[in-house]
Parts: sequence; structure tokens; C-alpha cells
Amino acid sequence: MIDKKLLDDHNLTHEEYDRIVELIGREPNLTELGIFSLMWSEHCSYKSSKVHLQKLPVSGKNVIQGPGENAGIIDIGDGLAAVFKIESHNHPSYIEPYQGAATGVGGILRDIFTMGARPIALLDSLRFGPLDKAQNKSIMSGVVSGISGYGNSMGIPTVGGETCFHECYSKNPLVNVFALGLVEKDKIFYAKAEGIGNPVLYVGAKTGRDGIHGATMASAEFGKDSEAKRPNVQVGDPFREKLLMEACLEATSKNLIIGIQDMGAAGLTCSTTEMASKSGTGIEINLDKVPQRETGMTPYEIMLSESQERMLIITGRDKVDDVQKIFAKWDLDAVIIGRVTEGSRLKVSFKGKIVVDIPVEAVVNLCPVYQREICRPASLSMFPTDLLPDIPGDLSASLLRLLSSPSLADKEWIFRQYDHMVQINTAFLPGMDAALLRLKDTKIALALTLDGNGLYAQLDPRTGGKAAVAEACRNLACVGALPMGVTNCLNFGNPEKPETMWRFQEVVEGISEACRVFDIPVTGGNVSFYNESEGKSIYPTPVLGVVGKIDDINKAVDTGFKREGDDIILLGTNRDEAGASLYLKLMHGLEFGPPPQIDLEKEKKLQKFLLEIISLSWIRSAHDVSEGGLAVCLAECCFSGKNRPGFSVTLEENMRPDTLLFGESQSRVVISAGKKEVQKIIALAKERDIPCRVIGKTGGKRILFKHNGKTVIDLDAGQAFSAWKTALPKIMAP
Amino acid sequence: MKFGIVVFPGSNCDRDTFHVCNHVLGHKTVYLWHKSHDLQDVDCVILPGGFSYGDYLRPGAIGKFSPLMNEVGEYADKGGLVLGICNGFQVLLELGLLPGAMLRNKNLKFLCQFVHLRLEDNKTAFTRKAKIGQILRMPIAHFDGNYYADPGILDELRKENRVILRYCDANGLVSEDNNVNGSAESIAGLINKKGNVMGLMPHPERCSEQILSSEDGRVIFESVIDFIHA
Amino acid sequence: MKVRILVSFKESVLDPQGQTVKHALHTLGYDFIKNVRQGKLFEIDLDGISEKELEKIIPEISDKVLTNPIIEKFTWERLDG
Amino acid sequence: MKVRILVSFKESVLDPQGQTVKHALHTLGYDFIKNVRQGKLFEIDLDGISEKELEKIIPEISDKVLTNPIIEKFTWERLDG
Ligand SMILES: Nc1ncnc2c1ncn2[C@@H]1O[C@H](COP(=O)(O)OP(=O)(O)O)[C@@H](O)[C@H]1O
Ligand SMILES: [Mg+2]
Repeated sequence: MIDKKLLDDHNLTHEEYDRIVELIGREPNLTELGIFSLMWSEHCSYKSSKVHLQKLPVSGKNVIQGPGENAGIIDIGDGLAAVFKIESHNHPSYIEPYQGAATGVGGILRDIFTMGARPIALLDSLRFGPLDKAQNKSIMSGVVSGISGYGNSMGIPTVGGETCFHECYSKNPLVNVFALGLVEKDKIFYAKAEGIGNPVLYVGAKTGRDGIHGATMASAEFGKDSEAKRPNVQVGDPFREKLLMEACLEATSKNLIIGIQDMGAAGLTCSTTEMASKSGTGIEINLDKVPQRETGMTPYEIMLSESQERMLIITGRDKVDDVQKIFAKWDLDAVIIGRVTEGSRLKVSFKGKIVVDIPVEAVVNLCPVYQREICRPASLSMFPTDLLPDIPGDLSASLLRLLSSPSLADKEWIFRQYDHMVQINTAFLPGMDAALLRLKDTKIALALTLDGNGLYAQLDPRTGGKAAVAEACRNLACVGALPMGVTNCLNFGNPEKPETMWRFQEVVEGISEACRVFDIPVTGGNVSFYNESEGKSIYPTPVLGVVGKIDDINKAVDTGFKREGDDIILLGTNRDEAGASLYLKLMHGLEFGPPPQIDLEKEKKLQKFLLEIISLSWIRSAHDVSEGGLAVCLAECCFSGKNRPGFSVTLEENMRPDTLLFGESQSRVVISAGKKEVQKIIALAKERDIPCRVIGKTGGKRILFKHNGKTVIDLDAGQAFSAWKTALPKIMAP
Repeated sequence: MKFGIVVFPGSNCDRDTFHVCNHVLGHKTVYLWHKSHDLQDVDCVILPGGFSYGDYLRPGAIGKFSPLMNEVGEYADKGGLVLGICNGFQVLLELGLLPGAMLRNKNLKFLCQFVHLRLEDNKTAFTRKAKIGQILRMPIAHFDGNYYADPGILDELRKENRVILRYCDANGLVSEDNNVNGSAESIAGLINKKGNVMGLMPHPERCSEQILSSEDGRVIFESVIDFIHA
Repeated sequence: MKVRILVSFKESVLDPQGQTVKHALHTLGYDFIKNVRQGKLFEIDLDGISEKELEKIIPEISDKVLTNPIIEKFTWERLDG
Repeated sequence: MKVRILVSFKESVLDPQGQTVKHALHTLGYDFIKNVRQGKLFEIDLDGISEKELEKIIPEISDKVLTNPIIEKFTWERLDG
């Protein structure tokens, strides 16, 4: 009955099948095969990435929960813990941008509130193909409305994110969503199935034939119309999720729950087996009790359904009534569908028959782990810099063009569709280096950011990994926050290709190294492979989410210049590094490396120094230099400043002016400060061995750069601002 | 005084409004569950922002049938103060406690941003601490805030001075350019004939603390407090 | 029993969604499209009421729940029998 | 020429809008309502194309612009002669 075709349809190899037979001691039936195929899929088992991910540093003194649960948790003081995680929803967002992105938000939020934490922030990292193609525009439009539609109705503010554009994402857009919640340290809940005999409750939406895998299956069990019946994209129901969240949080806060797990990808299969596995128990469920939206569903379909907005809860027998009352208050069903059992088997019955009887361990933990073949690509597009194109005659025009390119232009078109203020914690609105959330009734604020650079990682994956961590932490340092924990989403092509795996390994090692140097733990993350269409892979795209803390919110600083006549100071060194810059890409159509090199020790010292002068209240603004280089960085300080003061900057490095203005050398931050503080800053920098010098002054109405006595950029600040501000709305106008 | 904040299942600014009334302004505040029938003797009922019932059909369309809305209607008839913020305003329109209806924003997108508002009347219980012509900076966050009413109703609102807030620019200029969502006559907030039921699209609770970059919203709550204590 | 209810904006109310769809179709070259109006569709299955009750109830729920009569109007029809 | 296009989710796709309307109608006592599905309605005026072109174009724009065929389906009809 189980032949090659059936295995192919389930994405299982022959060897994997043999292993299943060995583990369960017989041939699996179709439902059991489906269960294994789901849990042994790349998405659930991490079979290709596991060996590499083990290199990430996961412990630290503030870590309450590292990788392995629904989300990571760190102790943030005042009896509170931050629960956070990032998740990708790339493939569904290409097929149905609105619903794909919306259900992505729904999924990550469930991960947070299952742990007893109330979500207080979302961030999104988005990558699309260039906006000169109508299809890319409509994907972006749909994705942004999807995130907005779901997050806004849930009342969770989307407070930040990043958005980049490149051809490699045209058929593979990336939608990575990060969520963070707050919980009292002693009220955290985990996915566990403890207490033999305890009831298993199903809560939330009814089960339908949503997103069942192995969809092309042509076996006898399915009728001809089964293809049409099994849409691979779910429709989100944010209202129901809101009810689910409130009910779950009410139940957890009243301590009525023993274990809880959401049913997202891999639905009932994943939630039952993982909970049992974590507690070393068995679990028994009766599918006739599972609330169903459609008629005639088979055990296979019920077990594999990915219907959204559902949860599984384990509670004590004496608490069932109270739990059901809470769910009834929120108009939700809470149905007993089974119980925790002795032993360690998953037993599923349907219409009086046992349809599944397999060892939980085999499903959850005994999936083969692959050390996939690795091969460094022959060419990595490294060119000597003497092949650089001619310097453009008009660098003012180059700056204007960069500022109005979608990757660098103002993203308000996006974030004004997100309710970024609900819950009234958003102290820094989107547009700064990091989002800043005050925690009510404390002086603490949390700073959050997402960062990653696909081009760096394509040209030099190890550096790309390091730079992503460094930049994310630098973003936090710029507002005055100390990084406390990291989550990451690794978006790659096909892991069966040795070159992809080489890049993956390099990126992971780069991230690990940086996290070790900065001494921040990785508390979780997500891997998204197979981002390929027609044989073409995306650039390896690591997205880092970093959570930091500032002890006194009143000390926080933002990006914008505050006053006329302040000194502008550069921390760090302008180096002759044009490689992998957005400037080369946008102005000259060139993508070559090497990307700017990064010295992690120096970076660490710089960030420490920045935190120190911010805590002393010596500076009025800080902004890191990243894509677009020094010129774009300074322009952004002007644009986000009150009344947008212009500035004048003088540079003396002996190098090409375009490299100096637009090169992306790492470990640089631009700060502004008043007369009185400048000398103190310079003196302390000297003591701390930080490159630091005054490069100009704020004031006037122009954006002025002089290089070795020559004016190289001279723009009206208002005109530059409006080019930056209106670029995206113009492109996206219907 | 005592504020009462109605909680619909999809409300999501209920906790924010509670925080401001209770923690920031220091007044007794209670939640009023939408399925209950008890207004708990409050001095002012606030219908908060959010998506009362998911609002897939129309904002407020289902929220208006919540059991507690009967009591809110009677309370308003008797002259009790009712303030609808954003979704609360939409519910008041659906209930018919205020005239008109909300359409999708003119650009067909959700809008979350700070706007400027011109205060048109300070003789109401909700604005007595403000100055006429005062310019307030407050956030909006809605998909359906494009106010619509028949010409007859608009005439009446104008004649009876019942438009309380209009979208404007930083200098108080009201024009189509500054009319973010396309509302008829740039209307952002209005009041009923009796002067005890007001609805507004902007969120005063989001700008009542220094740390949130504007405190202009306080004047609405402080007016109510002043009115009750007077 | 099965009925279909169609809800659309009153003539006097602008329909920006319809306008946007029209605009999108024009950009794709379908310029012979003169006007688009967008509305809502409800398909309802009912059971256990009489024909006469149906005639009363559908307009009632359309008026009370499915539309806001200030801006919308509706029509309805039987889909079966 | 005038056509009407009705768009709704495929049968097996969750319809949260219809579900909440049904729930609301039940709480109001209309418990004989068994199911509600909500969809979209488009009314389009066209000019200057032939009957034959119409037969081709309406399904084309419905498929390409008005629906996402992965989750939605449509039907259409002539409103005039
Ligand atoms: N998709 C998005 N969602 C929300 N905010 C965004 C999004 N894209 C960009 N932003 C905001 O725009 C600002 C600029 O983003 P970016 O240039 O990536 O910052 P940085 O280079 O400092 O990381 C940030 O404040 C960011 O939060
Ligand atoms: Mg930055």
C-alpha cells in the first residue's frame, strides 16, 4: 500500500520510511505516515539545520527559557520576563499575500500568549522584488494590509521592522514577523502534558481541511475533488484569536492550566505529541470529539489540518469547569477530546476504532538528523576595488537618488497602516533605530529592532551573519539600550544544495561568533529553507531580532538632530570600503564584495562607550551608519529632527568621495551634542580608545558636505526631505 | 468621580483608557462587561477603541446589539455622559445616539498617525477645559473614519454647533488637504443635541502622558472630571 | 431555504473601492469598463420557518443587521424553489 | 452592457465574516439561520465590446483582478438583456 509515489508525496525518503517501520515495529497506516511526514518535515524537525544551530550560544544569566519552547524568555527585572520569537511566513505570503501575512501574525502571537504572556509588540522584516514590477507592488500591498489587518484587530502594536527590495525576492518574498510579550516571572506556562488521567481540552476555532500537507496525494482515500478541497492557504480570523488570547490569558492568570500549546503548522499532531514528549507521558484523543467545520473529514485530515486559532490545553480534572466557564464567557468552546496517559504513546481513536498508535518519542525526537553536504561556491563576486566605476559628477544628485530609492526612502507608507500606538507604550514611534516601549509603572523601557542584510550574506555569509548581529545591537545602543537577548530567522534556499548549506553554516557561525563576543544569548529562532523558484534561490537572508533594555527611559535618545549649532561627532572610522554597498547597486548596478569588514571587539567597545555617554546624558541624538553610508545617515538625522535642521560636515580622508560618502564601513555612529559636552565626550573617547572627532555642525537649511576643501554635496534640506518622504507613496499610488 | 469603560470582546483600547482614567488622572474606574446589564453607578460611560465584534461586517454593526447597550441608551436618555472614542464613536453612530455613518478612509487604508484638530466648541461637558480654536495634536488609528451624513444633518450639526473637532493643519487651517480620511466637513468629533453624548475618532487616551509625546488628550478627560465635580 | 442578499452603497454615497477597482482595470488595459460598484454578498441557509415569515424576516435582518440604511441599500432573492 | 459578479470564498475555506454574522443573528434570536457566507459583489458597466468578448473578458478579470483563485470563486450574470 505504501509505495514510492506515496512517500514522494509525503516528502519522505526510502531510508526515512525504513526508519519509521523500525521505530514502530510495523508498517504505518496512512494517518500515521501523515503524522511522521509532518513531524519529520524540515519545518518541524530542523533536520538539515540542527547540527549547525547547535553552535549558537544559548545560555546567559538572564535566560529563563532558551530555544525549544514556543518562544524564548529573558528576565528583565522588576519581576517581569520578556517572551519573544520570530517566525517566517514566506511561502503562503507569495501565494496569498494578505492571508499569508495575516496568519503569520496570528501564528507568532499564539506562540507568545500560550506561554501566559500578553503580547505587547510586533515587528516585521519584509523583503520584496523591485517595485517597478506591478506584481511586486501588489504583493507588498497585500502583505502590509495583511499584517495590519490582523495585528491591528488584535490590538498589538506593530512598532518597527525593516523593508528591503531586491530582484532575488521577486518570486520569493520574505515575511518574517517578530512578537514580544510580557509576563510575571512566576506565571510562565509551558507546553507540557503532566498528570496521568488529566483531561486534554481543545479550544478555539473548528477544524477544517486547511493546509493539509502531502496535498497532491492521489491515494484511494481521497476523492477526485480533494485538490480543490484542500486550500494551502488559511484565512485568518483575528477576532477569534483575540477571544482566544483573552480567554487563555484569563485562564493562565488564574492558574487553571497545567500545560498549553498552540496548534499552528502541524496542528493536532504537533501539539499532542510535543506536549506528551516533554512530559514523558502518553496522550489519547478521540477525533469524534474534535469540533469540525466540514463534514466527512478523515482521521488523516483532522490530524494534519492546519486550521488557525486553535489551542490544546491540559488541565486538572477539578479545573475543567472553571476553564470552560472562562471560554464560554469569550464565546469559545472548550471540549475535552482526550486525556494524558501512562506510557508514552499517541493513541487516536475515530468512530470506535484506534487509528493511530505510535510512540511519541519516535515522532518528536527520532527524526534523522542530516549533516548535509557542504561546498563553497566557486565564485563569490569579489572584485578588486580598482575596477570601481567613475565617480559621478554630481554627488548631490546621487544622494537624492539614494534617498528616494525604496530601500532607503521613508517607510511611513507601511507603518502608518499599522496601529503602532495601541497599548500606549510606544515611546519612540517607528522611524528610529529601534522601537522603544515604556513599561507602565516602572522606569524601564524595552528597545526592539530587526536587522539583516542579504547582500552582505550573499557575498560573504560569515561577515553577513556577524554584521546582522552587530548592526542590530548597534541600533539598540543608539537609543541607549543594552542588548539582552536575540532571536533569529534564517531565510535560505534549498538545503539539499551544498552551496546553500555552506552559506548556511557560514552565516550561523558568524552569528554565533558575534553573539559570543557581545555576550548575548540566542533564545530561539526559525529556519526557512526552500526559498527558491525556478531553480533560483534568494540571497541568504539572516534576520536578527534583538531585545534590549534601558533602566531609565528618560535617558533614551533618538535619531533626530535637536538644535541648531550642535556639534556633530563621528564615532568610528571611515574606511575605504565600497564593496556590497547599496550605492554601487543602485547607482551603478554593481553587486560585488567584499562587504565591509567587521572587528567585533572594536564594535563591542564602541557600543559600550555609546551606552556610557547616553547614560551620562551627554548627547542629544545618535544614529548608526548602515545602508547608504555616512551621507544617508546624516540626512536621516536631519529628517527625523525637530524642525529638520540642516547641517554642514567636513571630511578629510584621502579616498574617493563616493566611497567616503556612501560606503558602508561598520562600527560607526553619528551623534550630536552641545558645546559643553563635546570636550567631555572627546576626552572620554580618548580614554576608552574610541575613534571620535567632530565632523560638523547642525544648523541652516542645507545639507552640506565638504571633502578636502571641495563642496561635494549641497542640497536644500527641505527638498531632500520631500524626496525621501514622498518616494514610497508615489510609487505605491494606485 | 467614577469612569466606566465598556469592554466588548474585540475592544483593544479598554485597558489604555482605564490606565489614563485611573492611573494617570487618579479617578475610580471600572470595566463594564458588554454582556452585563449593570452600569455600576458610573458618572461617565466610555466606549473605547478597538474592533467591538471583529467588525468584519461594519464597525460597530454587531457591538450595538450587546446587552449592555440597552442600559447605555437609557443612561444617555437620562442625560448621563457617554463618550465614544474611535470604535466607540462608530458604535454610537450604529446605535443612532449620534447621527451619520462611517465610510472607509478615502485612501482605503488603515491610518495610524498624529493629526492636528481644531476645537470648535468649549461649552460642552467634554471640552469645557479647552479653548475655542485650540489646536490639539492627537493620534488617529482607524480604517473607517470617513464621516458621512446627509446634507440635512450636516446643516443641523453646523447650525447647532455640534461639530466639536475638525481635522486641520498645525496652524488650525481646515482644508481638504488636511482632511486625512475624507470626512464630510473634516468632522473628527461631534456631540448630540442634548450635549451629553460625544464621539470622536482621535484617541485622547494615547496622548495623555508626557512620555507619549503629547498630552493634548487630557483636556477631554479633565473636562469631564471638571463637569462632574462642578 | 436559501436566500441571497446583495448590499450596495446608495447612489448618493461615493464608492471609492469600486473606483479603485475600475482604475486598476483601466491600467491593465480594460478601458471599455465604464463604471464599477462594489458591494457585499450574503448567502444564508434557513430552516424551519414559513414562506410568509421569510418574506418578513429577510428584509428585517437586512435592515437591522446587514446594512446601515444611512449609507446602504439591499435587494434579495430566493436561491431555491 | 451591465454585469454582476459575485465573489465568495471556496466552500472549504473558513469564512470568518459569515461566521460572525451568523453568531450575531443567533444572539438576536434568529436561530433558524443555519449558515451565512459573506462575499463581494461587483456591478460593472461596459461599453464597446461584443457579446463574445464579454464572455471571455468577465471570467478573465474575475480571475486576474477580482479574486484570488486559490481561496475564492466567482459567478457572473448579465443584468441587462
Ligand atoms: N516593515 C516595516 N514595519 C514597520 N516599521 C518599519 C518597516 N520597515 C521599516 N520600518 C521602520 O523604518 C525605520 C527605518 O528602517 P531601517 O532603515 O531598516 O532602519 P535601520 O537601518 O536603522 O535598521 C525604522 O524605524 C523601522 O522600524
Ligand atoms: Mg539603524
